[in-house]
Amino acid sequence: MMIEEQFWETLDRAALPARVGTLAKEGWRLVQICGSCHEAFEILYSFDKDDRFLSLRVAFSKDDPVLPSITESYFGAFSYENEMQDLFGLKLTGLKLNFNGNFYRLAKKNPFLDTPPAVAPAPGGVSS
Amino acid sequence: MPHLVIAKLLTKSAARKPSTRLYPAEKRAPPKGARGRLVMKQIETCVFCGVCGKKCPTRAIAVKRTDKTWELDRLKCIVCGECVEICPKDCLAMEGEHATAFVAKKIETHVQKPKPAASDPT
Amino acid sequence: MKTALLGVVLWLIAAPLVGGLLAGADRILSARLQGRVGPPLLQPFYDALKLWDKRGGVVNRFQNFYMVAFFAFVLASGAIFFAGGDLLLVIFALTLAGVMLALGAWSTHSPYSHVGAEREILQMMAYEPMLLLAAVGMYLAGRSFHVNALASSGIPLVLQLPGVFLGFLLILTIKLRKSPFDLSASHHAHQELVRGITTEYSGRSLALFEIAHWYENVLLLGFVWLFFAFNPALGVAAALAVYFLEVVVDNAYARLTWKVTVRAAWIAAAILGATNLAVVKLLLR
Amino acid sequence: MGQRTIIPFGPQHPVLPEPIHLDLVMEDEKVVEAIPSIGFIHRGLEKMAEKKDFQEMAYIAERICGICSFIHSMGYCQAIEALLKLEIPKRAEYLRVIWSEMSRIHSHLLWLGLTADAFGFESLFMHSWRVREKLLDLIEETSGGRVIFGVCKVGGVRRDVDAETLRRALEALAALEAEYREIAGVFSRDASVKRRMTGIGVLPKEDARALGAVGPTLRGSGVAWDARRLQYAVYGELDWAPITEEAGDCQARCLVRIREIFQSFDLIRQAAGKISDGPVAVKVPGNPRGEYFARLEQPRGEVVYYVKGNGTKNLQRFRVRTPTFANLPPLLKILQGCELSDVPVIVLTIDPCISCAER
Repeated sequence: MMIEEQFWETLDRAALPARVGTLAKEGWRLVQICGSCHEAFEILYSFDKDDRFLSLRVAFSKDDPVLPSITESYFGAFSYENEMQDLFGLKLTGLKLNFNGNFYRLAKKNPFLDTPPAVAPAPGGVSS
Repeated sequence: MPHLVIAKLLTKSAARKPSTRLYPAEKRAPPKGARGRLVMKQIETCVFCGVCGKKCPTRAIAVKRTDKTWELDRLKCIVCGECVEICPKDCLAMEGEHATAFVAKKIETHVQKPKPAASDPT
Repeated sequence: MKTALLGVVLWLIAAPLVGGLLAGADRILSARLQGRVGPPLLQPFYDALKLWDKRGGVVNRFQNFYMVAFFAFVLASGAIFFAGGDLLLVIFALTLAGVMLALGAWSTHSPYSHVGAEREILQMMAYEPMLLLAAVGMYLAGRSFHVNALASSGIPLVLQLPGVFLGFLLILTIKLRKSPFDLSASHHAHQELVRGITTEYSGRSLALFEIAHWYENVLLLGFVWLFFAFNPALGVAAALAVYFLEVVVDNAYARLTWKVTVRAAWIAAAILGATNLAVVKLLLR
Repeated sequence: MGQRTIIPFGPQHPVLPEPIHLDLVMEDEKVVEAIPSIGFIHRGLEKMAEKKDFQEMAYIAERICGICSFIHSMGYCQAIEALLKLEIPKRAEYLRVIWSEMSRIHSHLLWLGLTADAFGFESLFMHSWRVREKLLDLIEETSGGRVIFGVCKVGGVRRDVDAETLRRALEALAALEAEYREIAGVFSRDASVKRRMTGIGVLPKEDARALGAVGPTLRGSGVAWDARRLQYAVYGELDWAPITEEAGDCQARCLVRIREIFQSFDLIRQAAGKISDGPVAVKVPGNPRGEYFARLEQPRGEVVYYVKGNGTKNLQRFRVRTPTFANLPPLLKILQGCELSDVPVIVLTIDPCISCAER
């Protein structure tokens, strides 16, 4: 199997819109946006162009859950950003199409915000 | 633009036997190797090592060595067949036919009868 | 007078049986065309009986009233036809029935029903001209608006009105609620309007709709028969053949949009119907 | 004119049995705007990876979707194998390609049927599914499962296909292809089908790119991006090229899928011709550490698997970006200004799988 070479860049969230804007101008395609939240927020933006795969890493503290939107450069990112808003409780600034927390209809608000401690699966057994 | 392109297909279908079966009355034979449902083939040879239960991704199997019981929660079983592959005594088997629907949740229990003593007349 | 009464009684009793059997045959034939086994012949009756047993949920008091009115007008329309009455009266009674159905759908609050009702009205707009042209054509060729007179005249209407007949076949697809023109309510709920005009009906009122539809189908096949009335046996064969053809067409087309439907029906009326009438008018002078 | 009504579309709508809800803002029969909401069946599968053993996760990954099941498990396994720097046997790679192309045919046939149903062509729907059923039989014969294959595992595949079964499968596939050709003809030539799809829901090339469309939705707009070009598994050793159509309408997206089915038949034949003997799995060494994005082409488009391991048997983060999720923005765009009767057809041409999108 071919293991693809993947490139990474780490940057500050304030620098994000400008960097993404450059990528958009260069013709990169937005592949995905992935949010994670453990000790801190970590958001990964992936792009590809001519078989080159680049991911931007943006990390910031849980106390300040604000993130600039990239919908200015990639309008299609609104679905990812609304998803993060609903699952992680992030605040997206400058989001061009904001469903204000109504994109996902969930029983629990921001279910991905708190990570429960990892629990080992119960050993084989049937609860009686 | 062409109309009635499907006419040929319709005529053919009308002429030949239907492709569907009247299911409960008429059943097909499952192909060899199909994973339909897990069965305990022979509880007599089971040594209650419990590997099947440990290997089960959904924890559908519970093995109790002390009571000599092997239990299956069929609603948890995803018919992956890991247990059948791992069983050292070849007690478990995968049948091609699917398990039927349930009315109530239940756990299937298989108990090994105590081995008859050597002096016992048989 | 006696034959008229007999016609009405036969219509009231035999039409739903014939219509139901036709619906059953339709379902078996459709299934076979699709490579399926299909239901038993009597399935439509079982379905109607099952609906009759179900609890009906109504959203307002008028809903069932409109459905009963629809049923009554369909019955009246057919009674006039099979009593040998005036074709124009038949057509207007049938139109009124359609209006009742649309009003019933309007009385609910479901947007699906509303769009269904709108489409039902559009469909009526589409087929009404052709239906009237058919009546006028029969008058020109057979010198009467009365079914009785037309049937006993011995004039081979279909030979004099081939264009009108073809146009009538086209709008028959709309009236039978078959693809490509099953806009306001298709046989299956698999369309953008769910079940369209009957979305908010259930239980007995829905059963009533089904039975009324059987009646309606028989009445429409009666129209087809009238074209061939000079030879009654041929007429029955032609009516059955037309029904068979409609089932095949139903299985050979995608559902089209209301714009296409209205256009197709009006063009058919204008070209097939009107030309045919002009020719008849000139030749039979 | 001017009076707006809202027609709810889903999450329980007979023409689209998918749990997406669209508020269609209507002016008469014209859709002004479509407002989506999802999450009705959000299962939190991504979170589950933090508690499950990474090898057992393959079964869960497979259950993200009931239709592209195999490629989901394959994608997950590829991501883990990349973290483990695990070279899996050639035979396993070939079997994976054969099974993933089978699942592509099965998914596309399902789609053809549903689309026919969306424009009210019931007999075409039944015939598409009749052919699909025979393919499911083949899948069952080779893998043991009909829709959930359950054969992919980290380190290879769980079951080998013997030469005799493979030969019979190829024969059956050839017969199937002939039957499929008739159905494909109806989709590409019939006048009433064309009327319902040509010029409907046009997604221009620039919009498709900008809105992040993937799969047949993107290729139907003339962009030749297919994740199989990354040459994962053994796609690099097979002769094929991404299929594109230029028009960008429903018809174009349909044609892409129709041609892709033929291509999949061809790819299966090629792979079966090149497959070599050998083992089908290797032992898994240790636990995954590091992070990786695996990208694969699913029937519905490019799927992205992000895995992050910290050397324990539980993953730290598992994320799936399914093709339907990426195709939602283009869908909202092409729904604007369409007719109500075209909504089901347009929604279906992105091949929505909402349970995939929510995970």
